[in-house]
Amino acid sequence: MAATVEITFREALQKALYEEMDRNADIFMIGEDIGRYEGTFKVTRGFFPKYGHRRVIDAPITEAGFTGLAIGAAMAGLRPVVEFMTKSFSILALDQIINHAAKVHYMTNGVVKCPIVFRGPGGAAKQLSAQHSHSMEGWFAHVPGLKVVAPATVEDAYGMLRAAIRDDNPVVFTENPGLYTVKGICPDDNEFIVPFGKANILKEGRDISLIGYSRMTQVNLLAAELLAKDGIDAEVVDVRSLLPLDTDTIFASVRKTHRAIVVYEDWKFGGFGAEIAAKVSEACFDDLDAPVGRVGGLNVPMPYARVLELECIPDENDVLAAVRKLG
Amino acid sequence: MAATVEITFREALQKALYEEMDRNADIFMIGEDIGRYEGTFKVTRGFFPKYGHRRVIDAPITEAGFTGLAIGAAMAGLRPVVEFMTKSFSILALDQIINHAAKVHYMTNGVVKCPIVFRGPGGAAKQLSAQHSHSMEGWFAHVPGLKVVAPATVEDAYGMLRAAIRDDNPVVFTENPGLYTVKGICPDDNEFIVPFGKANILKEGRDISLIGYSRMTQVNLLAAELLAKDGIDAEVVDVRSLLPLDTDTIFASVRKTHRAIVVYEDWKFGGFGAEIAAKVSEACFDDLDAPVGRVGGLNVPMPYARVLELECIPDENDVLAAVRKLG
Amino acid sequence: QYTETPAELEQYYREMLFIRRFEEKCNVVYRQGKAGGYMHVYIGMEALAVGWMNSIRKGEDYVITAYRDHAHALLLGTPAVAVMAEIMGRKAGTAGGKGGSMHIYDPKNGFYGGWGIVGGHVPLGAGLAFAAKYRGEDKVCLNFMGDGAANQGVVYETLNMAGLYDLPCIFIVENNEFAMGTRLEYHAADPELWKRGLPYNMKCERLDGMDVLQMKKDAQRIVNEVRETGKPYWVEIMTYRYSGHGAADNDRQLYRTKEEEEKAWQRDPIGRLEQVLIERNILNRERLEAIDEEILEQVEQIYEAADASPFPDKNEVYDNIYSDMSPEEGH
Amino acid sequence: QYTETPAELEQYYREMLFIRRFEEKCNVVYRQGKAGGYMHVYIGMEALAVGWMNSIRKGEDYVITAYRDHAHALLLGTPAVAVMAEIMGRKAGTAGGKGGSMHIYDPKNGFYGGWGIVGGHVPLGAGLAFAAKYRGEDKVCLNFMGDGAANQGVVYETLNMAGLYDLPCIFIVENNEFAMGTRLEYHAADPELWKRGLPYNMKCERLDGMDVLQMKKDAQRIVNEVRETGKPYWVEIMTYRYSGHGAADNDRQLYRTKEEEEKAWQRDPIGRLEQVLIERNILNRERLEAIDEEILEQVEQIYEAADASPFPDKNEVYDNIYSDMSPEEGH
Ligand SMILES: Cc1ncc(C[n+]2csc(CCOP(=O)(O)OP(=O)(O)O)c2C)c(N)n1
Ligand SMILES: Cc1ncc(C[n+]2csc(CCOP(=O)(O)OP(=O)(O)O)c2C)c(N)n1
Ligand SMILES: [Mg+2]
Ligand SMILES: [Mg+2]
Repeated sequence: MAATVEITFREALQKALYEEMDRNADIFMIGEDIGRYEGTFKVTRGFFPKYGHRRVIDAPITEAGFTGLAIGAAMAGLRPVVEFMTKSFSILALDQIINHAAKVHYMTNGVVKCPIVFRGPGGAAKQLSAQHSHSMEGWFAHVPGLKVVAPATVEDAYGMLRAAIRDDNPVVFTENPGLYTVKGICPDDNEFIVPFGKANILKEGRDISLIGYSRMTQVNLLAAELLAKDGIDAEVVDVRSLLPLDTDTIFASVRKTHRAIVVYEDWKFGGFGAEIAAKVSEACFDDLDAPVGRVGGLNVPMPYARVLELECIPDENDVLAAVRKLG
Repeated sequence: MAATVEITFREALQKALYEEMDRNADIFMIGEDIGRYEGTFKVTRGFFPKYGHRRVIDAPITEAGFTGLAIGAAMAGLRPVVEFMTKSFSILALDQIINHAAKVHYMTNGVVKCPIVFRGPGGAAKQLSAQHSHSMEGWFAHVPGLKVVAPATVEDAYGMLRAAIRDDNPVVFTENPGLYTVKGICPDDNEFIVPFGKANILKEGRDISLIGYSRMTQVNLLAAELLAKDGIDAEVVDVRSLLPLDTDTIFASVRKTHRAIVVYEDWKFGGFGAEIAAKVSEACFDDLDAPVGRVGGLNVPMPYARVLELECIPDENDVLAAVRKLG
Repeated sequence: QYTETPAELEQYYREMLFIRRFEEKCNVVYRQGKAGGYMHVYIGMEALAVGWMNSIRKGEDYVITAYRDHAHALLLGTPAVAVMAEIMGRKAGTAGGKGGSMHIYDPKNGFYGGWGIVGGHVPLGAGLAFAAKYRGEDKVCLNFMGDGAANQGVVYETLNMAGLYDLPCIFIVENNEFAMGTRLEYHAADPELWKRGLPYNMKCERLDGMDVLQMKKDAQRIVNEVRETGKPYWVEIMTYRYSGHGAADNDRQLYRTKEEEEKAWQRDPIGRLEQVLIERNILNRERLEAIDEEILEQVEQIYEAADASPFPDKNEVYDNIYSDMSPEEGH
Repeated sequence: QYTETPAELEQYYREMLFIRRFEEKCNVVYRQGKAGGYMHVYIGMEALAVGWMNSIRKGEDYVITAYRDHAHALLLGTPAVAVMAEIMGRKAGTAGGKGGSMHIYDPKNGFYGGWGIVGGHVPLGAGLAFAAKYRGEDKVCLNFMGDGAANQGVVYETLNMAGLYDLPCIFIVENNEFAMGTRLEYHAADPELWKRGLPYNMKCERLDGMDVLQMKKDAQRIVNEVRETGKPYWVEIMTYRYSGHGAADNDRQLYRTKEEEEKAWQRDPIGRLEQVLIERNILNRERLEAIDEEILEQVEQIYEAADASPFPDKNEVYDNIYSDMSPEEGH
């Protein structure tokens, strides 16, 4: 039984990054303001002093350019960890990520590997308005050649970031800004890995499956507590890994509870929750006592005013409302 | 009863473009090789000689740049029609389309309008490989502020392109390259419009609803013919407009047939078909005699070899197989 | 022997000081939690915007910039209460509270924002200039960007088109020596950004943005030339950002020293103009202080008015996504 | 008194002629329907690739280009049968038929493709150079792009980083005067593309790409310097594309005249070298014709071998999307 530490989600990311950079000299970080400025969300605090500008690289504001540079370096065998100041800015680098990183292994029929991690805060922070609040993971999960993960807990942040860095394929790693300060127990084990493609039952329950990922899993845990008060025993399924997706665990949960709600922060219409809902509806057709519900973000460009912003982001009450709607 | 002409899908687009450019001097076209070279798919043949370089603009290979320029012109009240040589290249302009065109109306609380059309071939042509074969409509349909349409017939190409050009909002207009040479009857009426947000029943049927858009609707029509031979009476629902989406027509069809299959060319996993399937599964829960099936493109970067490429693109046999699977 | 009238000098002074006091108030408002998200002030850079906005036909010519946009809007005539209200997320704001500090817009005064994606608005500005040319109008577009933004590739795609199509667009790099926490030397291969327009068949210059009188002269000269020729122009303007990158940036020591900041303060454009006003016997210290009092009072009233205005109603969240429809509603 | 040995001259001749004949065969194969999609030949530009590939350490240095990539691969030592097989979509192709003409790769010979998004590979090339520097190796990267590609913004993002980080990367613009159907003058604000690297702290030159001997001299000089200094270099090379943009382009008359093409043929790099070979009494007409016969025969055999190789099996469609897993299968 390995030792553990109680740290924040942010510290778990830093712990994994430090341990991996110490372990493998081929790993370097690149991103905007990650070095001298320590990163806007301070995930890279302390790395520049320790590893210097050779391995912790302040990039000009050129998302496509520095992403492409990192991909080229990965093709040559290095292991870059790219930080997007926010995942919203990865939109400017999508051609590099989708047409180059995700496809080079296939286009070379397996000759060239592209071991690279694209990390950074994804989703709404607080009043950052329409251009800075995107959830990108659904788009990325649509692209063959990428792996896409979105941890919700400190332990997974630690174990999945390590898995991402050691993966020989491009991995999009999503950190919801609302999770950085979440505290939790983390194994103190520099070989601890949470493999991709395994969903995690964070709370067992009999009556309904609340299926989500990233911060929405925390929302689901909250909702489950509230539901318990009404005597509803909800099971919380943390998807964690969108691509590959662990349908076995998700289906098994629904076959047990006969009810499911998929919760995601992204715009509801055409979001990744639709894929999960469609799959569950199809695979669990005979097991469902009610239609699969979905709770997603409003289909609205994120507004600035807090009162409007809060309208857009799903919370535990929206989950409760959806549960009641199922009857 | 207005006169009609029998023309190809491509000619229908040209007809709408000519008539609208003649009608409104604020309309101009911009894109790569659309002028002197007449466009790679020749949709803009004849326009440069007629309207000159003022209204038919050959753009440098700078998708983000010329898209942004067109958006700025639209903000100033002009009505640009942007051609992407293939929609795959719109990936380089996504920041402009999503963060600027789609959001400016909301970010200005309605003060600034952005009347612009983004058109061009979307989906696989023939052996263009992994970087040139994207179906982008699912991604665009996820973005509030955009309208997204994908006609399947000559008449709709004509009526929906006109509707797109006259719309005061950004519209993504998808032309599957496989449709350009399809012939059909087209109203000869320069006020003919097919409004967005209305799905179209192209063939009535009692036994199952085949729901698709763009070229896959043609595939569904073929599949319906083959199914008829087996005594299965399929209804073909042409979605046409992804955003706004006409759920009334789709649900009504499924409530009648009690069976549904959603067909789309895009990568199956996380594609727009998932949204339709999730909606139908939820709204028609009590009406469905079988789970909603989905037929999509393989989750594979498009390979070059024809034998492999054909594997990836759904055809009528894949639809038949899915129908049989439903039982 | 001076080219400016006393009235002009006093106007520039009032404009710069008003922006300064207005934004100092913004910082207070932010610290009080009455504004949120990202808010970026122009403190130290006032002479730049004042020089340029006084060189165009306000309300006719096009102006566009990034998120550091309060000064541009205020100088173009956007009601200050509406700007403050937007920063505070109120219904009375320029965008009804939907945009916030980074997204101020006022098209009828020629101001097209107010954009958050670094570099992303630059092609839009070229498009505004394109529209002017398309319509045969003799408008120009002032297309402002930062030194960090000048690294975004779309800027060079835009310069090539501006040179290729002859667009009456003035690209203005507000070089305040920093891109957030990254110093110019660490983000630009060659810090002489004025050179970057040279390969695209346009005139290029580097100018001083800390002397409002010189700035105004240069700006007027360039605006007149571009209006005349209809050709683009690339300008790098040397200035300095006294504050942190944004109101949320409390880490200035990570990228510069107190000494550097103090030295920069000696170039303060407002102090510099005060010297001129006194030397030319146009305004003495008492008058200057009286004007400051007056402006501070004015800013207080603006704040009060903005603060008195209501927040948007929840149900407005769906308004104006489209001009003619609403999206699918609900969670 | 000549700097090249007769053997070298014959080698350059054979290399250029081989590429020419190989690609003429590609065109035939395409017309026969045995190749599909987009295929772009290098006919007219051979001297350029021959000059550069003979100036690097093959197999050690990095080379990357766009879709017009046959010549680069062949010169680096990629088996010609594998290249032809890839063009024909066969299992024996460099990518097992998954890439096609536009996506030839051969990393063990230093060739990193073979890319279809215009301009998209340019930052990758900088990344290859970055890896060399990171590891302390003295490799250089030849980063080829077209004149049209030189308008993509990501190129300037890359130049800035190359200048900022001191990357041993040579950016080579193959200026063949056309971007598909758009003439240089219609896509570049200033046709002197050699200037475009100037603002990024690197040396820039314009060179002649139709004289293989001069090309080789210039290439060797620049490669040596970059290997020495570890700094980037921007080079524009004047050449001409005799064929249509791609095998599917049958509309040359839309963008240029027969006369222009005939005039350009007078600069044919192969004909030019033939003159030299004859003048220097190295090879006479008979020998030249014999060599051509030999190469034509060789190309036929390459084609036969490629054509004899099987197509991929359907079930290979899922292979090598990931190094360690398969995607969800089926329609
Ligand atoms: C595409 C993009 N990347 C990164 C950011 C985050 N960001 C906002 S402002 C800024 C610095 C910009 O510096 P500069 O262009 O010099 O303008 P200044 O803030 O100095 O006025 C950065 C990196 C962003 N908003 N957009
Ligand atoms: C991003 C992108 N836009 C457009 C295209 C279509 N396209 C392919 S080649 C080409 C012309 C490129 O010309 P140039 O860079 O001069 O290279 P050349 O073909 O002359 O070698 C275009 C427009 C593309 N493949 N990628
Ligand atoms: Mg700056
Ligand atoms: Mg070219």
